[in-house]
Amino acid sequence: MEEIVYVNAEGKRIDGRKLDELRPIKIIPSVLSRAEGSAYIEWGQNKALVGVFGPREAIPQHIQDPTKAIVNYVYRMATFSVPDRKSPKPGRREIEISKVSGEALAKAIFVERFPNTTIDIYVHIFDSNAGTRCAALTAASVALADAGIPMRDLVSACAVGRAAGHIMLDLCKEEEDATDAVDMPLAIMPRTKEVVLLQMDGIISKEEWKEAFELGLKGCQQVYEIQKKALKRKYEEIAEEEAKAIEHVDKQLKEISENPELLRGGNK
Amino acid sequence: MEEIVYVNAEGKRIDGRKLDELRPIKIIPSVLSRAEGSAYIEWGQNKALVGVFGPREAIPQHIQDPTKAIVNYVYRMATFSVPDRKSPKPGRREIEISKVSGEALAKAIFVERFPNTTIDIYVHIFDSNAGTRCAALTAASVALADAGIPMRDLVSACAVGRAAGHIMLDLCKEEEDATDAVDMPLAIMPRTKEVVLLQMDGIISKEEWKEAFELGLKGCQQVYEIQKKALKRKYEEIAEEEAKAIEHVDKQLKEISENPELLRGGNK
Amino acid sequence: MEEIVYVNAEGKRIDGRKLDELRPIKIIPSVLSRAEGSAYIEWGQNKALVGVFGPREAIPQHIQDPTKAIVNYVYRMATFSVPDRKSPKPGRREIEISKVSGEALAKAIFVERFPNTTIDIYVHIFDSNAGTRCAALTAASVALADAGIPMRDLVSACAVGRAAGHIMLDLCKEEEDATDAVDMPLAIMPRTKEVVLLQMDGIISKEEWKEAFELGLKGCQQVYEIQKKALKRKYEEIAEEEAKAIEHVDKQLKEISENPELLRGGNK
Amino acid sequence: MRDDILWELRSDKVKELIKVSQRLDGRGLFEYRPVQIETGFSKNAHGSCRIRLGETDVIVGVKMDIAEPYPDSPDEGSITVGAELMPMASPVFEPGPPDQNATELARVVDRCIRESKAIDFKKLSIVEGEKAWFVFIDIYIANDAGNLFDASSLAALGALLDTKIPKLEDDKIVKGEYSGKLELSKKPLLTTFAKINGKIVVDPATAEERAMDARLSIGTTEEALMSAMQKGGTGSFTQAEIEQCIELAFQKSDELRKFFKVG
Amino acid sequence: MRDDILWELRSDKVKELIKVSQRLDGRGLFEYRPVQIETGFSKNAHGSCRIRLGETDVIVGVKMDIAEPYPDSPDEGSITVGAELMPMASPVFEPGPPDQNATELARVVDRCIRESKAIDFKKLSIVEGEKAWFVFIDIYIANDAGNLFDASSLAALGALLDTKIPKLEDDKIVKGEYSGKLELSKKPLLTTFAKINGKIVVDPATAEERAMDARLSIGTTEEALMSAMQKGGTGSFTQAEIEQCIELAFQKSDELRKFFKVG
Amino acid sequence: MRDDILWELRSDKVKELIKVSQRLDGRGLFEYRPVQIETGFSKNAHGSCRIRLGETDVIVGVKMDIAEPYPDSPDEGSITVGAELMPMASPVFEPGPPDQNATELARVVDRCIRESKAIDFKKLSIVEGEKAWFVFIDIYIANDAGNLFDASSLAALGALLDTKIPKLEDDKIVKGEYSGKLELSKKPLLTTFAKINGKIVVDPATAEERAMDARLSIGTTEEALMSAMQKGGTGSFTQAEIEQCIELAFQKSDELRKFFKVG
Repeated sequence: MEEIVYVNAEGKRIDGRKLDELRPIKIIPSVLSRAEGSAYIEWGQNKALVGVFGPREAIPQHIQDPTKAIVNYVYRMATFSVPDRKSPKPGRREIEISKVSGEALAKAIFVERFPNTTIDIYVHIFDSNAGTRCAALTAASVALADAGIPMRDLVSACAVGRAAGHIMLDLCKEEEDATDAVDMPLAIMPRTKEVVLLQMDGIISKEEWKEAFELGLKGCQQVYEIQKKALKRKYEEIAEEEAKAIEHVDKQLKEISENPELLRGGNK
Repeated sequence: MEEIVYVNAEGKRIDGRKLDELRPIKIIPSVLSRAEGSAYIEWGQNKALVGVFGPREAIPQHIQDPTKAIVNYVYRMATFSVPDRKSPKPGRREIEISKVSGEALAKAIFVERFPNTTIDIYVHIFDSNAGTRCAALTAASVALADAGIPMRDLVSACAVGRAAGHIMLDLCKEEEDATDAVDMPLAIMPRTKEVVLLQMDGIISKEEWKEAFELGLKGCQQVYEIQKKALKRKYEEIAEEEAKAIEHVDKQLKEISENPELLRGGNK
Repeated sequence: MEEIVYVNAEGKRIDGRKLDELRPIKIIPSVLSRAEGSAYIEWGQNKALVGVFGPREAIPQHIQDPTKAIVNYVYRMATFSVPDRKSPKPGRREIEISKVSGEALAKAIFVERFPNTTIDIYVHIFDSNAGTRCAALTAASVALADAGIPMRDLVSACAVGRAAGHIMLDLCKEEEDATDAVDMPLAIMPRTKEVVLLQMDGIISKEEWKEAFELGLKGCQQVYEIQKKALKRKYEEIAEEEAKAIEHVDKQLKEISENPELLRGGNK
Repeated sequence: MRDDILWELRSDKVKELIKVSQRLDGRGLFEYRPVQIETGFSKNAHGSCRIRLGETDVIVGVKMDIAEPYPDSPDEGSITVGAELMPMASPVFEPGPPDQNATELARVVDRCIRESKAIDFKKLSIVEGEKAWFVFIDIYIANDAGNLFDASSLAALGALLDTKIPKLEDDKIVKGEYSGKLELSKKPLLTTFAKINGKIVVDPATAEERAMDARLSIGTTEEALMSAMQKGGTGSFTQAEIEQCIELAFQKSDELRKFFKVG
Repeated sequence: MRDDILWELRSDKVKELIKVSQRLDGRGLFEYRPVQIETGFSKNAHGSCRIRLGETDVIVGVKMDIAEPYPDSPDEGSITVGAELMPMASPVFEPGPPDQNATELARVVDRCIRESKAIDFKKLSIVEGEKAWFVFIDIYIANDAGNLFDASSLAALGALLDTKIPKLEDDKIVKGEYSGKLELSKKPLLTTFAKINGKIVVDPATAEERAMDARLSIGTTEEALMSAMQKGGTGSFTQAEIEQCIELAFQKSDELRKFFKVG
Repeated sequence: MRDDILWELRSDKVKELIKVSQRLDGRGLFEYRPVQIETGFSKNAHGSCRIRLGETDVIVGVKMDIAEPYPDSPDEGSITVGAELMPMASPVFEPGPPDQNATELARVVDRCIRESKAIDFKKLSIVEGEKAWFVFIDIYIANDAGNLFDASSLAALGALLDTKIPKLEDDKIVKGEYSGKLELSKKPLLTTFAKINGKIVVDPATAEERAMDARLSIGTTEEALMSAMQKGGTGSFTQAEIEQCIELAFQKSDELRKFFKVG
């Protein structure tokens, strides 16, 4: 195998990014009409869809929690989303990611307001290149907002790690495969910087860890801005539509006031 | 491989049948004592048993339909019923056949009379040689009648298709394996000729399809006669038994009227 | 393969035992704090843990029996408890043993006193060398007593069989693998000698069977004594602890009676 | 539900009658219900048999297949028995994978045949350590009117006696051609007893199974040897009762064996 | 629940409108909803396509893999179609293995493609009797706004037209390199009709599916041949209705086919 | 149910006490419960260990098996960790396949060992691209009195230190004979913290787990390196808290490591 240059003389990574640079991220809320909230995310090559339902009655009854809503997060990957075809059955990795992601969101949602219910968050990855759990969690948080579920804050996620001795943000697959790779998925509630998701694998010293962690926090803040922009855009669109609707009504009212017979005709 | 003559000079097929001829069919209702209705069918080499239960309360409650009975049709094949040993687990083919067969029968049953219930129809194939879904559906309809479940009409099924350019009724396995084979399972309610099951695979023109379809309708009508005969035979047997019972009572009454002391003795 | 001497000139078996001798058995009740009753058993190389829960409400409701408690016995083997790694999924052997063992205990438990409940007995084998079902059943019976579940009698189990023409008690793996091996797991309620578990495989005459059966009964009686000793030891420990507690209270009472101001101080 | 109450009443009647050594259907205590045997039931099977034992209806099919021998017996094939309590067979059976009852049934039938050594597993070897015949015996219960153990054991024996070994070419199966019959050196059969109110009966029907405390199945061969025993149910047996059952098992199985002509 | 009542009301409205040959969304009876096609949706797939049919949203990915051919066709590869009704797609879908509906969907799409012979299975052979290409076509329903059959069939066709065959070296896949495109000799597509109150409409939306008595899907090719038919639902069709649907299927599928440029 | 209320009360007490930096069982905030280690628990295992951490009882067994290496690492073996929360271990565990909690437990123990590189996967290779050792590490929870992560990690390490490699002859395992010990170059261990009412404690017992907001497990080696981290629970941690946990993890794991003599 020929040697890979993870960071070149100009400080650029394999895909041309700087060490503290995220891959391009695109988030679109409200993409699925049957779900109560939804979002689509592209994060580098990663592509995911999220659909949210609830709070709705938890069934069967014996799983209900009388003190709060259950956050049911289901992370799954399409068979063709990885280099080798994945079995359609959920694997152990998918089960673990579902658990820790659900726990991360549960901190942000006002679950105590919806006893005996379940909030179902279904996530599907359609293309992948490292960092899917962070992309999914980021999109899920936007989908929850889209569903109008009350939250303390958004949850913003991104991975940070090490390749070839360099601490870097948002590793791509080739970087994750470096022999000394460390991968640390991280998610926070950006307003308070509370850490709601933290996993790490790879061998690392305390000092390097701290460097990585702090870079990760910065990454999450950038993700937060992108999430807010996506939601804002959506609200503006809604506002625009509403404005148009109001304009339309105004116009009709004006017509009526100018031609009162129209109204009378309608009343007959 | 040597060439197969699908239709010979005399217009006879591999197994000696004419193009519009069904294989021999034998139906026996009421063969299982624990089921509420049942039937056994032999259709060529195909052998199937059907057991019917219900209408009975649908469990668990949340599957109940307050407007009608659920028709639950379960088609399964024995491991040894096919040339290679089949896995005991139900395959996708069995699941699909169960769905379309249940839908076909639901049209014939007065399901709206039995809200919140399930009508369970269990079908098992013990030997097979093409056409098992039609044999099973035909037998299931007789088993439903045997269970006394009110129906608009029987459902009569048979397959029709093409092999080696010939449109023919009720294909056997070798005919189904012809390179140009078309197979079209069909089921109707014979009194109205309404089509309640229709599937087709193979590549066919509109004109050939029409020819096949009309031959299929004729086949279903023949199947209908066989079903009615089987049920009639059963009712005659029951009637015969009843007649015997009446005769026995008459005889006893006569004895009593001739020997009134018998009655007095019994009253003491 | 070199020939194995199953019984040597001095009448000793492969592992030095006599024909009617059990392997060493050690039973410790009350080993698991979260279970309502428990026991640990070592029987030769066999090692098993048993945890008991109940009587507790049977869930879902439709499995409840209004006339008695359901005895739910779950026998399982650890993946590493056998020479080749066992699949973590329960096999057919484990399912069958669970059934017959649960039926054996159901006879001993006063199940009719606990309608609509389930008594769950979970058994796990961590090391094995023939005879695990008997070891497990023996330990389960002690765990039930530990849980305070009322029983007609303990259930005492041991296997008996034949190897190389000799009827012998409590076969080890090598003996079970003899070409003429017969294995007969047996469990009784020792006070009445009622047989509550009996299985047998291997080919045997009536006469040899009788010899084996009677030897088995003797083995079960020995197991009974070991079970009783284990429970007695436990009750003595409890009694000892209670004695200490009483002594402590007595001491305190004495102090109080000698220094009444202590009590008044407490009342203020 | 109504069905359930009916069986409850019948079961009470069974317990009444047994006190005066009578059975609900008028049989003697040690009398089997009528047996009907139909071999060659399925042409796609390599051997098959349908048995009616009274109203109990069981279909068994055999498929021979080639697989790698187990590492600890490289020169042997084997048998595999499966059983399915089909939902048509009783209002209480449900679709799905085999439950405890089906598993027990399959395993007891398996042991009765396997341990009798009626089939010489060494004769099933094709290439040592590589290929051997495995005999898949699948039991389908179509109607459960009681005593599935004996009915299944009869049908399994019938199917095995009907079994043809597929022809091999280059150690591969030639479909539809056969090289001979599967050899059975003896006819192992189960005989099942129910203990009802302290009395022993053979071949229990449904109402009797509901009334019984315990069940005992004994596998025997024509050489007066036993190959399997299985106690079932939540009741118990005394030594004397078991010894009585053993005596009867030899007698009754010899009677049943006559249904199968000498192989 | 509220969702359910809304759909109930919409479905009632559908039945009302159809009496005067009108549809809830103003479409003509034989008019499809707008179609949006995005091929190459997933780079990890060997071929992929996302289809929006109105609000119905379906993603199909194809993976080519090497496996041993079936014994009865040693010189052929094959296709395998799977479908998942993802729980995000509808409030009523639940996570878990494919149910009856997903199984039917996958199998009908499979037959439409397979029987059209658009893919020559013999060309998928690599080494006779040893290795052949198997084409895994996996359908994911992301939003169910009705007519999953046609949306899935469109997405499957789009994904197949996008499919590249991985490069082989010593009969093993070289990751990330391709030796060419998968050949498709024709463009099989399903056209699905709903019968509502005795009237036929094409491309039923959700409210129409709730209102319909029966469904008929017809697989066609550009050569005016049919490759598959599937009736669904608890209603029935008359011969005349079926013949009408066949005529329309040829017309409508030709329109849909124009979305895909000549391969 | 009664059990549930008791734990509820204990959990309330835990939250009370922690305000004054006290624990229910009198331990210091950063004090482990007593550890008992029994290696060689199962002779049929290639390595095994039973750990009692307070009343928490965990048994781990190791089996070495030969399999084909993964295509992307043809000269390496690997490890596989499984975990079962046995129903005897707690009134709330149910029989069945591993749930989310068991899956997380197994995967975190796996990463702690794997990423530490304590086992050199290349040394597990037997024939490149064909055969390598796979180390199956199976965790059984017999009694759950809290902190399953650390107890499982201790038991897994104990079992691995006890593991013998089966002898090979012609690349096949010779049963019951061994060619040496499995090499472990370091002793990776998890240290788990609970955050209760804003305070951090180590080695949480059951009542503390019920009272905690969040959990943090840190895998460390004796070289003051971390190999794994996992946050659990629906609460959160601040950076300062995490840094405190890291410091403590190095200290506490060094103490625990002393239970295992130098390999």
